[in-house]
Amino acid sequence: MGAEQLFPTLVLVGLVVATATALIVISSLFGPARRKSREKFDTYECGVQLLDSARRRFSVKFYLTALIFLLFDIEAVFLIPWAVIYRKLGVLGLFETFFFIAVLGIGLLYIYRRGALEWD
Amino acid sequence: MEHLIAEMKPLSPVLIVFTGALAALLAGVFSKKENSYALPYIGITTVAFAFVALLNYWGRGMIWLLQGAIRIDSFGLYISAIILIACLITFLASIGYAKRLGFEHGEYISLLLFASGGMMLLAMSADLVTLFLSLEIMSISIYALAGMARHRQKCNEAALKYFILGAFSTAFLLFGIALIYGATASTKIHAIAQVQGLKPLLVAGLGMLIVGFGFKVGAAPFHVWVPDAYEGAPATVTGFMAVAVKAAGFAALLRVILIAFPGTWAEYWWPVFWAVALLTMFLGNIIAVFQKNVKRMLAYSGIAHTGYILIGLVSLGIAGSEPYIPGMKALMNPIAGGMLFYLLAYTFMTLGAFAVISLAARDEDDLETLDDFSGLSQRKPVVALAMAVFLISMAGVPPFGGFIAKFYVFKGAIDVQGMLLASGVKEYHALALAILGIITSMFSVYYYLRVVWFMYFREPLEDRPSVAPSWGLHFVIFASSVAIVVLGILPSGFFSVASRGAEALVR
Amino acid sequence: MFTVDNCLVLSAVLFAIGVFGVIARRNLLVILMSIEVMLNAVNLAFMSFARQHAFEGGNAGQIFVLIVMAVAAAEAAVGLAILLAFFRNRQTADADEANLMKN
Amino acid sequence: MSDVMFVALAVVSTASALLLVTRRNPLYAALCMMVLFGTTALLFLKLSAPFLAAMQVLVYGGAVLMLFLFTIMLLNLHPEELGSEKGLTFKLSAGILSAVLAIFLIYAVKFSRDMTGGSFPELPAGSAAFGSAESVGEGIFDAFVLPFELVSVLIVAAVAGAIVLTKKKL
Repeated sequence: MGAEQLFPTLVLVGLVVATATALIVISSLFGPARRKSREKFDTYECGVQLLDSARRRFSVKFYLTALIFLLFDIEAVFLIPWAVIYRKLGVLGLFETFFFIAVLGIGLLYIYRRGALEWD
Repeated sequence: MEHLIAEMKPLSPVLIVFTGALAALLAGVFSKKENSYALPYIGITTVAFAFVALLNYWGRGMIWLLQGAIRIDSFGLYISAIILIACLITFLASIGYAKRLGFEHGEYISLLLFASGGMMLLAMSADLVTLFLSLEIMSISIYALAGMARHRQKCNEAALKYFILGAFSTAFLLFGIALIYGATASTKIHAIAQVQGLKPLLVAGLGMLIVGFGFKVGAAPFHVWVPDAYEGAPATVTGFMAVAVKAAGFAALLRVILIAFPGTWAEYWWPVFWAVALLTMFLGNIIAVFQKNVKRMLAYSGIAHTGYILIGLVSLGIAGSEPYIPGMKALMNPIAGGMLFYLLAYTFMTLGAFAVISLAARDEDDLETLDDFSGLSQRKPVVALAMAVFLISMAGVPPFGGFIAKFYVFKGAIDVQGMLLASGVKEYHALALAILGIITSMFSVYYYLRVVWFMYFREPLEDRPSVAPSWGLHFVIFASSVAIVVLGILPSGFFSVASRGAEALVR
Repeated sequence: MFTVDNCLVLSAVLFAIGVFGVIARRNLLVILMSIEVMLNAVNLAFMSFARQHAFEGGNAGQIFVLIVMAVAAAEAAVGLAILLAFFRNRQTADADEANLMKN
Repeated sequence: MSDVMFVALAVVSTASALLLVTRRNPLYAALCMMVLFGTTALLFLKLSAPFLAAMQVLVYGGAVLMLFLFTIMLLNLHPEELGSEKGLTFKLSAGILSAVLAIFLIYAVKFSRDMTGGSFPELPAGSAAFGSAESVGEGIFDAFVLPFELVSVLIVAAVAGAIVLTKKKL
């Protein structure tokens, strides 16, 4: 499958981008003129006061979750080539893949016991 | 399936190490906290088993595995043995140390084993894909290990600097591999040698490869990460980093350079290494003179040692580029053997010295400033004596292993020079490098002996409470100093083993 | 235009831009991203060579690309972890603040 | 058509890489990185490797970019906390250095025209496709079994290292 066969998709993407851009441009050209006031840029335009800044440091737990996602992401990437030809590979391929998953499974077990899956 | 198992059998040392790493990881999270003192013993057992499996394949010739991805030969086994020894010494030395710095957990043991397994594979791989991947297993584990004592700012910094420059150099190495693959349509190291002709792509690839490996072994001008990473990392990790990473890096460098770019190719790479070796020796030795911190001083001296080992590579290159001179080829094996002997002697000296450094001076810090060392002979006479042995050996003073190692390396260069002159080639590069190497090692005597002087002729300072070292640390210091003495007095047996190891690369 | 050497030139240019980012910037996050740019450039070079050698040497090039992706992900994970540990103790993401060991 | 597309992709990827290394705010740099990874995926498509293009999006766009964005959010630096930048002379010399590197590499490529010149070889239509998941899988499970297994070891080592460095309570 070459890029040329994806030309229709490219046309579609182009159309979508063009439509979106056109809508924004047209509405800003013909819409009512916007007044630039401080309220307009507030988080809540209706006037509710902010309790705190949105710029707060997130907990490192998010990072640990992302890390676990990484584990499975790489697993998926390397299992796809196996999955499309597993019939041809037979038992040997199954064996090799089993080892691959087993090692990553030990990694998951480690993460679980370390408590990185618990939120508090 | 039997076929695959049979193929994997010669790889058992590496597989044992990786299995041990996974076991330590699980043992760390499944055991109670008060039992964590037992974790280093998992590592020690693993290394012992791997060593037995390794000896099983010594002297069995070359074994090709997995369609040429791995070549188990005497060279790979020799380097693997050095790495396992380094790993074992590190485990023993960290028995009390890890608890004091607060990283007595399964991950520490596990990452050390992962790194060792990666290094062993690196020394055995005959395919650039395997080589790169095992290099990365090693590097990523060591990045994390360098930052192990995560509450210490210096340790964070060490890991950060090591990581940024390490990843940077990996990218260079990778681009080099890409260019070599592009020029030869193969990633097999032995197939690359078959490609005839000088191709700009191949030259550029070789250049990038040298940059990448230069970073890993800490050769100037790619040494900038070494001082900070060595000083900031915990002392046991520093010792492991200094010895094992260097041995594995040299193994990969030697294998790629000598097998993929042999013969007349050497004309292109030896001048590069000549300049690198010279710069490395001078920078390392001269900057080391001005260091007040012994750990940092040892980092610069480690750079200098890289320079001495590179002398061997330059001699090999000069010898290889003049293959028509009779007798030149016969010189190559002793030179490579000398390099391997140097790596062995360096292992014991450096790990021993870092084991001494890991004795506490103050609560959490290592024994690292010169003041910490003053009067050590009164406080701990045996330790001070061992440290003196390590330092004098590093300075290359007889009768210790370091002297013999330097002797073999310099002798190789001078032999090559003699052979060149005997056949009428009037070029003095090898001789110049040997003489400059000897001159720079004169500088090194000063800064090594200064520490000895502090230990023996200074009064101990107040308020330096010392922690009683563990039995493991005592054992390491004792065994390393004995090994250094034995290497210095009876080198011939070890040298013949090292030459056997070098046979796989140059006959 | 769409030739092997032009693909390689593009990859070389991207690599050099990554090198510039690592050397010239002080923000650690940007430095790590620049390293990713370098690895990305290497992947492009591998892919061009793999396409050029489509009929020889097996599929080593494409597999190398896949492996570099895995390595890049692993490197990013450890690198960012080191950065977080550094930040926790220092409250900065400035590379030049890492200077405790300067003499 | 093919050439136009290539030039467009080359321009976009170079521009996004340049923007990446010059943005002060890491969040904008991460967005530039997303564009760069996307164009690289499209280049992979043009190089007849749809499988790797998909994996590029999955790994870089999924895992790596997300890790970076999470870290940026974790640190959440105020503009005044971004730290200072290096001086102009330093940047200029870094620029010259990397330009020299680029010229060296381009020189090596252009002087190997016997190997790299010309267009890519035609791929036979219909047969076992060059860049398909099948062909990559056949490569992995033939000569590259060991690297395949090693990837799992690498990922576990990386995860262990990352957790030990970041987790608050061990």
